[in-house]
Amino acid sequence: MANFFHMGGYAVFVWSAYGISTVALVWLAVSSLRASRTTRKRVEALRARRRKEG
Amino acid sequence: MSTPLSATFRAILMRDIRLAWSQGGTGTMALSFFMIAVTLFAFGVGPEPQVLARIAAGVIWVVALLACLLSLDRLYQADYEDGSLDDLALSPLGLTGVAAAKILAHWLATVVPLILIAPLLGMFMNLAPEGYGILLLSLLVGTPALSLIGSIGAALTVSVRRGGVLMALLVLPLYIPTLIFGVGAVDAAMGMVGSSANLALLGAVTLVALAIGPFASAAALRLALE
Amino acid sequence: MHRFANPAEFNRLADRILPWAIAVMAISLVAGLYLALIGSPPDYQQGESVRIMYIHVPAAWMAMFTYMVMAGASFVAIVWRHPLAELAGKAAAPIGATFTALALITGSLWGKPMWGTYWQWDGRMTSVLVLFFLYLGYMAIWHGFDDEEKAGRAAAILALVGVANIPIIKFSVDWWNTLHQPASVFRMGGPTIADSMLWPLFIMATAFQAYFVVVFLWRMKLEINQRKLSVMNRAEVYG
Amino acid sequence: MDTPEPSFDAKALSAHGLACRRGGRMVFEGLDFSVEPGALLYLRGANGSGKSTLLRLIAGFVPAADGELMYGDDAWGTGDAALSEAVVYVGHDHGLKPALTLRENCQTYARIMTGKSLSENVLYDAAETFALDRLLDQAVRFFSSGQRHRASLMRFLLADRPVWLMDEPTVGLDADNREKLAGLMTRHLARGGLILAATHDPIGVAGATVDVSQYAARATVQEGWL
Repeated sequence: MANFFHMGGYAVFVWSAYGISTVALVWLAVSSLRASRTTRKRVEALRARRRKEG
Repeated sequence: MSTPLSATFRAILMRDIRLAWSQGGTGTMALSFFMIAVTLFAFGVGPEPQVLARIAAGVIWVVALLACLLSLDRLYQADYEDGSLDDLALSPLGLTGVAAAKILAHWLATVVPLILIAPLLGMFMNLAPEGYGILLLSLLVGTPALSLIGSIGAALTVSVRRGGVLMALLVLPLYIPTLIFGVGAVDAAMGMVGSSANLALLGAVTLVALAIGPFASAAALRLALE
Repeated sequence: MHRFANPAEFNRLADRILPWAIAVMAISLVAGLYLALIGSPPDYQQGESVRIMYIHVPAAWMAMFTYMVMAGASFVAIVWRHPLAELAGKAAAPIGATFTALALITGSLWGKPMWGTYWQWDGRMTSVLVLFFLYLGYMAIWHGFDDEEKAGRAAAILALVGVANIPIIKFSVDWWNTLHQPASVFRMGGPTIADSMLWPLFIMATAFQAYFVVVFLWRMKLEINQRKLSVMNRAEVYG
Repeated sequence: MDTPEPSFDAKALSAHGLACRRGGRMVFEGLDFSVEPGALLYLRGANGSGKSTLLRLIAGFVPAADGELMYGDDAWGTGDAALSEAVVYVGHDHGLKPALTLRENCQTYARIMTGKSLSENVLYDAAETFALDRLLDQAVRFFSSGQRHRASLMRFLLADRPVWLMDEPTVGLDADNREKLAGLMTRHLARGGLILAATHDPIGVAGATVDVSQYAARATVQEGWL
């Protein structure tokens, strides 16, 4: 297992490449999903209020 | 009814050329920026002739490009703010023709003076003697694309507050081919290699810009009129 | 085409596609990572660092693919004045920009062991850098206008002008690169890619593609909801 | 005052079910009106009800979301050129270049709109109508806003076109100039021209009225987006 992480001496480059990519893509996915949910809730809340007043 | 179209085109052309050189016009501003910015490179890089000669063509082309960009910011904004854009939209020429006239006026009034003064700056930068002719030629062939593409950026940001910075971000990436082939032509000529390939490509980029520029600018101006 | 004009219709379609896309993404990601990190052999010249290629190349592909999606959406937005097509451009741009940034980062991390520098004005990397600026410009113009519909049409015009210029920029950068850059012996990805390397590349590309579909649909829902919110607020104001 | 000008062979301008979206909301919908040659239509309505938007729609600056505008039998041109033969639009902005004199501004406007320069007496009469004849050779940047507004009204006299679109023309005019404007409009109607004026101020010229706020859109937004 050790040499798996060692990556033949290129560990820093390989793992930082994979690491940065994972962080970026996960963050983008999570923020997009969360934002789509929060905006949906706000739309429903506003819609409910308009129906009550309407 | 065709005569009024050319008359209208000329009228817009003459108006913009006169305004570019009237008080507060962009003509003098672009020229002075061009000179000052090039000398800044000498201060930054140092007066060592060999170094300056090596980067002369690149510096002159980049600064000419930036001077062109700076002067395009007000190309449509001035007319948008004082309401004459509405009148221009109602001219027989139509917005595409108006955009073409204003782009040509900008090139003649603001960019050609830069080209005429480029040899003087070549001297400052210790440009090799055989570089002057090709520098002028490459600027002549390439800079119309700067006005044409820059016009699209100016039209897109005409109703945008502080649109100048945004316009630079939109337009500068599109200036890269003109810059590469322009400087390439000068380097090729000075390297005693034929510069005709670079000049041909430079001309091709300008022709593409000619096809896109007025049309896309008119579409963007229609947005601002709404 | 107008069947999707109604956002509710689009949401229903998205909800049908999402589970499948997520499944494909998960499976291909697991398989792809396994092959990329363990299943494939190291390169005879680059050793283990070639594994970075399995992220760098798919990211570069997705960077270009996403801009094409934006250009296609912009064309539809302008020709048919389709509100959802405008939003599709806005939803796709951040994903494309992220892929472009990752292509640049992984490319420089991959180049460092080989060329000794993090940035080598290599033709392809430079083109990706310019593409990144085009993304920045596109995303910036959206925030330039108070009226979103105007912002949408301006962004659509910009995307079309951009896509028309991409081949010219690509050509000029390659031309510039060959002039100043001695043909680099080391080509990105080696002279020929062995089969054992093609599979991880292909599967990782599929994973990235599926990822794009998933996040794009989420962002479309987000943009549609945001447009609804601003519309309702404006309805409040104007009554 | 001068030789009777030839009458326009203008046609009726009529709208059927006209609707317009602007700034992300439906400003008005189902709007119908008809203006016969020689008639004046006042556009009344609260601020923001869409008076100005309707004028800009007729001028071709804003696309109609629904309905149609007819000029005689054929559809009113929303393209660039068609409107340029028929419409003079004077809005809130004066459309003058501060760096140029009033004479230069007027000559430029006339050449752009009609392709021909103005004869001296036409220009002088137009300036005299609004007591600006002494200022013909003054740069507009020295003008007061009232003078600039009166100068912008001169455009109706500089391009001989049948359809006049006026947006709050009497703002800042004193009694004498309002009378002059009324006389101008009456003469234009007598020649068979059409006028649409968005104003609350009874200029003293007989004309039908349409209250744009009655056509306010019920659902200001497409169904799907609520």
